[in-house]
Amino acid sequence: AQPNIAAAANIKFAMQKIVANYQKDTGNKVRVSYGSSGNFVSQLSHGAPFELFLSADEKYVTLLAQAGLTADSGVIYAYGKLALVAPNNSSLTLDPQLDGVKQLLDKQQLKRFAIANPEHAPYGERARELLKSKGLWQPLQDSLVFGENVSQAAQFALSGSTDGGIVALSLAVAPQFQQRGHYLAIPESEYSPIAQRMVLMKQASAEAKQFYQYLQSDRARAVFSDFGFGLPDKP
Amino acid sequence: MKLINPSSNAALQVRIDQQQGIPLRAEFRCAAGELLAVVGPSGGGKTTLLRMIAGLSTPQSGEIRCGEQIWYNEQQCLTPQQRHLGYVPQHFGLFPHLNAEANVMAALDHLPKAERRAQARDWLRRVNLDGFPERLPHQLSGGQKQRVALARALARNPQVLLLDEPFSAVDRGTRERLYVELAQLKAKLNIPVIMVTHDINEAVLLADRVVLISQGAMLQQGEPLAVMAKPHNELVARHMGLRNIFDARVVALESNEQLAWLQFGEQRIACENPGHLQLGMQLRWVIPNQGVRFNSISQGRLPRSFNKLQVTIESMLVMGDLVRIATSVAGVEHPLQAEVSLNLAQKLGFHEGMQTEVALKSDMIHLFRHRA
Amino acid sequence: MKLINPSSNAALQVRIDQQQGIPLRAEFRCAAGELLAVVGPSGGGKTTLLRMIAGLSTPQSGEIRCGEQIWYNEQQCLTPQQRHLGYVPQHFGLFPHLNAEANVMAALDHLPKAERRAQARDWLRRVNLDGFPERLPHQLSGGQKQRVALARALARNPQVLLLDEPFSAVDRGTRERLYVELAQLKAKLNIPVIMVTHDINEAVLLADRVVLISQGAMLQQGEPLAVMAKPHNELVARHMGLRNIFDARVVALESNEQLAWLQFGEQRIACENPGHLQLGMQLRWVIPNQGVRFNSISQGRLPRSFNKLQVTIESMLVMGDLVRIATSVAGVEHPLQAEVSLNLAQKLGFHEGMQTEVALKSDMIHLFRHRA
Amino acid sequence: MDWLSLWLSVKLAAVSVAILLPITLWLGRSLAYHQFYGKSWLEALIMVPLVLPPTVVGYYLLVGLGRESWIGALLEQYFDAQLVFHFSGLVIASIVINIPFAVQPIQRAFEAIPEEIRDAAACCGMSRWRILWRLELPLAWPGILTAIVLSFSHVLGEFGVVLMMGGAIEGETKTLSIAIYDSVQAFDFDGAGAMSLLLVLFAMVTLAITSAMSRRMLRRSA
Amino acid sequence: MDWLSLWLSVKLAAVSVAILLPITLWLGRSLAYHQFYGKSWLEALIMVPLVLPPTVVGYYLLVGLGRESWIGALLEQYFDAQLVFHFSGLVIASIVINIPFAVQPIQRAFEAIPEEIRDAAACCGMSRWRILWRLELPLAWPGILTAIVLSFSHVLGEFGVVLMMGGAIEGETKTLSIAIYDSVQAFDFDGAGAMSLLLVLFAMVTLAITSAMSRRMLRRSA
Ligand SMILES: Nc1ncnc2c1ncn2[C@@H]1O[C@H](COP(=O)(O)OP(=O)(O)OP(=O)(O)O)[C@@H](O)[C@H]1O
Ligand SMILES: Nc1ncnc2c1ncn2[C@@H]1O[C@H](COP(=O)(O)OP(=O)(O)OP(=O)(O)O)[C@@H](O)[C@H]1O
Ligand code: MOO
Ligand SMILES: [Mg+2]
Ligand SMILES: [Mg+2]
Repeated sequence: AQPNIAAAANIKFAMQKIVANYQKDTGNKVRVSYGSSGNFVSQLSHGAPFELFLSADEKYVTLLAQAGLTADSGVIYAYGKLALVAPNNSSLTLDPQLDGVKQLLDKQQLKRFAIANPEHAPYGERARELLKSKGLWQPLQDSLVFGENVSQAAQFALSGSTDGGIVALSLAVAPQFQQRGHYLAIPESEYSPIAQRMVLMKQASAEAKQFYQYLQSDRARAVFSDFGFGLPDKP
Repeated sequence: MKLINPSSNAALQVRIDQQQGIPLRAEFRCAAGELLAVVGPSGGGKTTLLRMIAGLSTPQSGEIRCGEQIWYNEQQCLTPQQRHLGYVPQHFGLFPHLNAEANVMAALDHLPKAERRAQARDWLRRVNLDGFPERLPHQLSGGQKQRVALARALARNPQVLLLDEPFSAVDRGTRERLYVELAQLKAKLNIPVIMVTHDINEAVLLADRVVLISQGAMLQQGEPLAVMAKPHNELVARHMGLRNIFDARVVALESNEQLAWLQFGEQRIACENPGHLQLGMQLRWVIPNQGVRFNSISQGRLPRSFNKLQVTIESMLVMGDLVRIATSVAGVEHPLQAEVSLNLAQKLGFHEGMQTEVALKSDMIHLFRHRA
Repeated sequence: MKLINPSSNAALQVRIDQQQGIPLRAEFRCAAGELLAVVGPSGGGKTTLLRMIAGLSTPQSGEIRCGEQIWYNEQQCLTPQQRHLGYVPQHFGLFPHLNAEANVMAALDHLPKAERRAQARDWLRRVNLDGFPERLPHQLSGGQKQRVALARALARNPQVLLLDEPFSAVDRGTRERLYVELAQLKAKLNIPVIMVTHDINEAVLLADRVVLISQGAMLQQGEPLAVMAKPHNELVARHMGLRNIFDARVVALESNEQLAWLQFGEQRIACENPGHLQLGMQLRWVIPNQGVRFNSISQGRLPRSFNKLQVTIESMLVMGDLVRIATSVAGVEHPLQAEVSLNLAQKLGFHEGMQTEVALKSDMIHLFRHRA
Repeated sequence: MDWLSLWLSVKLAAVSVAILLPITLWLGRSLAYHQFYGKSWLEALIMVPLVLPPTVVGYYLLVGLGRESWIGALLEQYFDAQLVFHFSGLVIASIVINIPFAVQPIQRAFEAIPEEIRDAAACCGMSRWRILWRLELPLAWPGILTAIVLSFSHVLGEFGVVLMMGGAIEGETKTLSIAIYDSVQAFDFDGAGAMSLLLVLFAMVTLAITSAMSRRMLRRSA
Repeated sequence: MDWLSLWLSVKLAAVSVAILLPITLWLGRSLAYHQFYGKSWLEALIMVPLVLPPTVVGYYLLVGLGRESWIGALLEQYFDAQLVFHFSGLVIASIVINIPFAVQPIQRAFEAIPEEIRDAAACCGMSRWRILWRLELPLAWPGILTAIVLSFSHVLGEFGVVLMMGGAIEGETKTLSIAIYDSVQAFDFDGAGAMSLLLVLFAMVTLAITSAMSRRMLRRSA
C-alpha cells in the first residue's frame, strides 16, 4: 500500500520532484496530500490516516509530539527562507535592506504589500519580524494584505494588484512565479530562518519509514536546496 | 386498509351549531334516495355546510351521522376519506397536472388498475365529455371542468353525494341530460344527495326536500312547493323567488266561514283565517305567482275563493314565451307582479297603462306570523 | 400616459376567423347601449371569444374594432390596457392577496387617490356587498367573489363591458337586483355590453341581440325571440331550449293560401309554405313552446291557423307553478312536450295516460332548410 | 486533468443529493403544512449551516465526527469504520451543509399547493400516501427541482468543508474543488483553468438537460 | 470578540443583497415569463458560480478585477479606485456568487403566479409597473424572501471568495468568517467557537424575525 503523507503546501514543488525521483530510484510510490500545516495538525489529532507529516514549522510538530501522536520528535528536513518579491508591473526596487519599500512608502506610491498571515503562518510571522526590525511594520499597516498561507501571499504578490510582498524563497524560485514577477532572497542574517520539521506518526508503516529516510538522503537534500531551502547539518 | 364498509342506504343526519368564525346553525335529515336542495342567498353558509358534512372543516358542536355511523360529534371526527362521499366543490378542485381521465381515475382507487381507465372513460361519457380524456384542466372550458368534477365525484360509488352548484357552468342542454342522470343515479345508488343551488326551479324540479339557509341560519325546510306556498317569513318568501309581498290590515273576520277580510290599498281582499288574527291587526302577506290570475276573469264567473282587484299595467317584459307584468294597485306602494303566457297577453290585448282586473286566489294568500 | 381617450358610444365590431388551436369563427356587431348575449353549449368557444375581444389572446385573422379605433387586425393589436374595457372572467380572476375593496380599487387608477376608496365602497354597495370590504377573496363565498369581480369590471367606466357568466354563482334575489343595475348601467354608460350566459331566459330577458356559438362556429344571431321562433337549424333550436323537433313529409301544397300540409305520424298538420317545399319532401320542423296549446281547445272553436292533434299524456312534472307535460303522438317516436300552468292542468283534469287534444299554431311551425 | 477527482466529486454530489432529498422533502413539507410554536426559530436553525463559513462547519464536523468524539469512537470500536477522512464523512458533511438550500425551495413549493386540491383529494378517498405521490410531489416538482439543482451544484463546488475534514486523500476525499485549489496554490493556473472548465462544462450539460427535461415534463402535464 | 469583523460581515451581506435583489428579480422574472431558444443553457450558465469552488471563483475574480485586468486598470486610472482588497470587490464577488441562490427561487415564484391574475390585471387597465408592484411582487414574495434569506445567510458565511481576493484587511475585508478561520488556524478554538456562536445567534435572530414577520404579512393578506 502507498503510505499517505501530509506535506505543507510551501514545499510542493520540491516534493513533487523528490517523489518522482523516489519512484524512479526505488520503484515505490507514496501518496502526498498538500495543505496548510495548521489544518494537518487538527486533522492528525482527529485521526487523519497520514503516516508522515512534513510541517512548515517546528511548532506544529511539537504540538503533535506533546499529544503523543508521533513516533518521536522528528527531524528538521529544510530551512525556509524569505524572499522579497514584486510583480512585473511594480515600481518596487528589490534590495536586501528593504530600502525600496521604504522609498515607495515615502513617495506614498506603495498601495498594497502582501505577506502571509503572521497570526498563524510561520512565513508571515518571520515577515513581520523582519518588517519590525526594519521599522517598516507601523508605516506599512495600512498597506498590508494577508494571505491565509504563504502560497496565497505569493499569489497576491503576483496578482499585479499589490506592489510586492515577502514570501517563501522556495515559491519565488518556481518557474511559474518568475514568469510574472521577480524576487530577491533576503539574507538569512535579517531574520531567523524557519526550521521545517517532519515527523513519523505512531502508526507509520515500513514504507513510510523508508520514504522518511529517503527524504534525509543527499539526493533529496539536493532537491530542497535547488528549490531555495536551506539545509540542516547532516546528523 | 378500509376503515369502513360503505353501508349504503343510510340516511344522513346533520345537526350543526357554530357561533364563532362563520356562524352556522342547521339541523336536518336526508334519507337514502332523497335529494335535498340547499338554497339561500350568496354568502349564507351553504358551502360551509357542505364542507362540514364532507369533513373538510369541523363545526364547533353538533352531530353528523350517516346511518349508524357517527361522522362527527364532540368526541370523534372521521376524515373525509373515511366518510366515503362524493363531493363536487363549487370551484371544482380539479388536479391541475392530471388530465380529465386521470382526474376521474383518481377517485377509482378501490378498483383493480385494469378497470380504472375504462370506468373513467365511461363516466366521462355519461357527463357528455367523451372527446376530451387527454385534456388538462386548464385546456377545458368552465362547463367541461365542472363536468369532470361531477364525473369524479360520482365515480367512486359514494355513500353520500354532495354537490355545490354542480350545474352552474353547464349549458341548458347538457344540464337537462345531467338532471335525468342524477335522478336515475339517486334512485339506483339509493343514497342521500345534497345539492346546493341558486336556481329555485332546479330545486323544485329535482329536490324532494329543500333547506333554506340565510346568514348562517336555517330558516325553513320542507317540500319545495310547500315551502313556496307557506314560507315561515318574508325572508324565506323572498329567497324562494316570491315577489308579491305586501302590507295589509285586518278589517273583518267571518268566524263561521273561517274567512278574513284585509284592507289592501283602497280595496278589500278575502283570505283564509289562520286563527290568530285580530281586528285592526297590521300584517304582511304573500301570494305565490300561481295565485295571481288574469285569464277568464273578464267573464265575471269568479268563484267565491277569488278576489277581484283593479290594477293598472305598469310594465311588460317579454321573457321567452312568458310575459312578466308589473301592475300598480291603488293605494299600494309596491307593484303586484305576475307572469302570463305570451298567448294570453296578446289575446287580452295587454299594453302598458291599461286598466284591468286580476284575481287573487284567497286560499293561496299566506299570512306571515312574524314580521321579517 | 393614456394612449387613448376613451371615446364612448362606439360600437364594437368583431370578425374572427381561427382554424388552428381552438377553432372559432364569428362575426357580429354590438352597438353602444346594446346588450349582446353569447349563448351556446359548454366548450363552444364563448370564453375564447371574450378573451380575444379583451386582447388576452390573438385570433389568427379577422378584425376587432371599437368605433373608429382598430383593436386588432393583421397589422396591429392593442393591449388589453389600451382597449379600456371591463371584463368579468368566468373564474373571477380576483387578486388573492388584496381584499375586496382593494380589488375594486385596482381598477380605479385613473381617479385621484383620495377618491378611490369611496368609489370602491360605492361599487361594492351596488353589488350588494357592503359588509365585506376587508375580506380577502378566499374568505368570500362563491357568489361574493363573483360580485367583487363584477364591481371591479364596472368600476373603471369601461368603453366595452365583457361578462363571462357573471351571475352564475349569484342567488336569485341578488341576481334580479343586478339585472336591473346592469340594464341601467348599459343605458347610462351607453357602451356595448357582451355577456356570456347559459340561461336562455336570462338572455331573453336582458339581451337586445343574441349570438349562438357552438363548436367554434357562430350558428345564428338576431333578436332572442326571433332566433327562438326561426332557428336556422336543429342545433340552434336545441340550444335555444326548443324541444319539439320532429320529422315530417310534405303531402300537399296549397299554393294560393301559401299553406303546406305535412304528414306527422298518423295525422296531418298545416304550416306556412316558405316556398321551397316540394311534394314528398322529407324534412324536420320545430315549434316553440308557445305554439303548443292545451286551453280552449275542448270547445272546438279553433281558428283555421290551428292544427288539432290527438295526443296521450305520458308524464307530468310539476315545476313551481308550471307543469311540464310530455305527450305521445301516434306514429311519432319522440314525445311532444309542453308547459302549462298548474291552474290549467288542474282545471282540465290532466293525468298520466289521459287522451287529449293539443293545438299547434300553424304560423309558429318552423321548417328547417337543412338537416342539422 | 484529474479524472479521478471529477469522478469523486460527481459521486459525492449524486450520493449526497440522493440521501438529502427524502430528508428535506419530509422537513420542507412538515414546515409547510404545520404551524407550531417556535416555527420561526426552527426555520432559522435550519439556515445555520449556511451562515457559518464552510471551513468552520468542516472544523466542527471534524471534531464532532472524529476519533475523539463519541460518534467517532463508537464507530471505530464496533465497526472499525471512520467517518472523517472518508467518503462517507464527506457525504454527511455535504448533507448538513445543503439542508438549507434544499429545504427552503421545497417548503415554498408545498406551501403553494392550493388547499382546495388537497381537500378534493381527501374527498376522492385518496390515502395520504397516494395524495403525496400523485398530487403533492408532482405539483411541488419545480421547487423540488430547484432544491436538487442547488444542492447538486453546491456539492460539486463545495470546498471549505472538504478541505477541513477530508485531508485531500486521492480517490477518497480529494474532490475536484480541492484539486483545483491545489493547482492554484501551486501556480499551475493552466491546470486549474482546465479543471474549472471541465467542472463547468459537466455541470452545465447536466443542468441544461435537467431543466429542459423538467420543462418538457411540465409542459406535458400542466 | 471581533466586533469589527461582525459589523463588516453584516454590512457586506446587507449591501450585497440590496444590489443583488433588483438584478435577480429582473433575471428571474424574465426567465419565468419568456420562452426562448437556449433558455436551458442560460439557466445552466447562471448556476456556474455555484458549481465552481468559491476559492476558484475568488481567484478568477482576483485576476479579472485586479489591476492587470482592463476593468481594474480603468478604475485605477480614472477613479484611483481598486476593487480587489477592497470592500467593493467583496460586494461584487458576493453578488456573482449568490446569483444562482437568488434567481432560482425567484424564477419559480414568478412562474407560479396564475396567468389568470395577470390577465385580470391587464383588463383592469393596470400598467406593467403597477402590475409588477401591486401584484407580481407581493404574490412572488415567499420566493423572493427565500432568495433574500439564502443569499443573506450565504454572504454571512462566505469564506472562499473573500479569502482569495480580500487579503484579510481589518475593517475592510476581514469578515467574521475569515476571523474565525484565522482563530482556528492559530489554534484559538475558544475564540473561534465564541465568534461562530455570535454569528449563528445573529443570523438566527435576523432570520427568525424575518420569517415571523413575513408569515404575519402573508397571513394578513392571503
Ligand atoms: N375562510 C373564510 N374566513 C372567513 N369568512 C369566510 C371564509 N369563507 C367564507 N366566509 C364567509 O362565510 C359566509 C358563508 O360562506 P359560504 O361560502 O358558506 O357561502 P355560500 O352560501 O356558499 O355562498 P355562495 O352561494 O355565494 O357560494 C360568507 O359570508 C363568507 O364571506
Ligand atoms: N388552453 C387550451 N388549450 C386547448 N384547448 C382549449 C384551451 N382552453 C379551452 N380549450 C378548448 O376550447 C374549446 C372552447 O373553450 P371555451 O372556454 O371558449 O368554451 P366556452 O364556450 O366558454 O365553454 P363554457 O360554457 O363551458 O365555459 C373547448 O373545447 C375547450 O376544451
Ligand atoms: O506554511 Mo505557511 O504556507 O507559511 O502557512
Ligand atoms: Mg358557496
Ligand atoms: Mg367559458
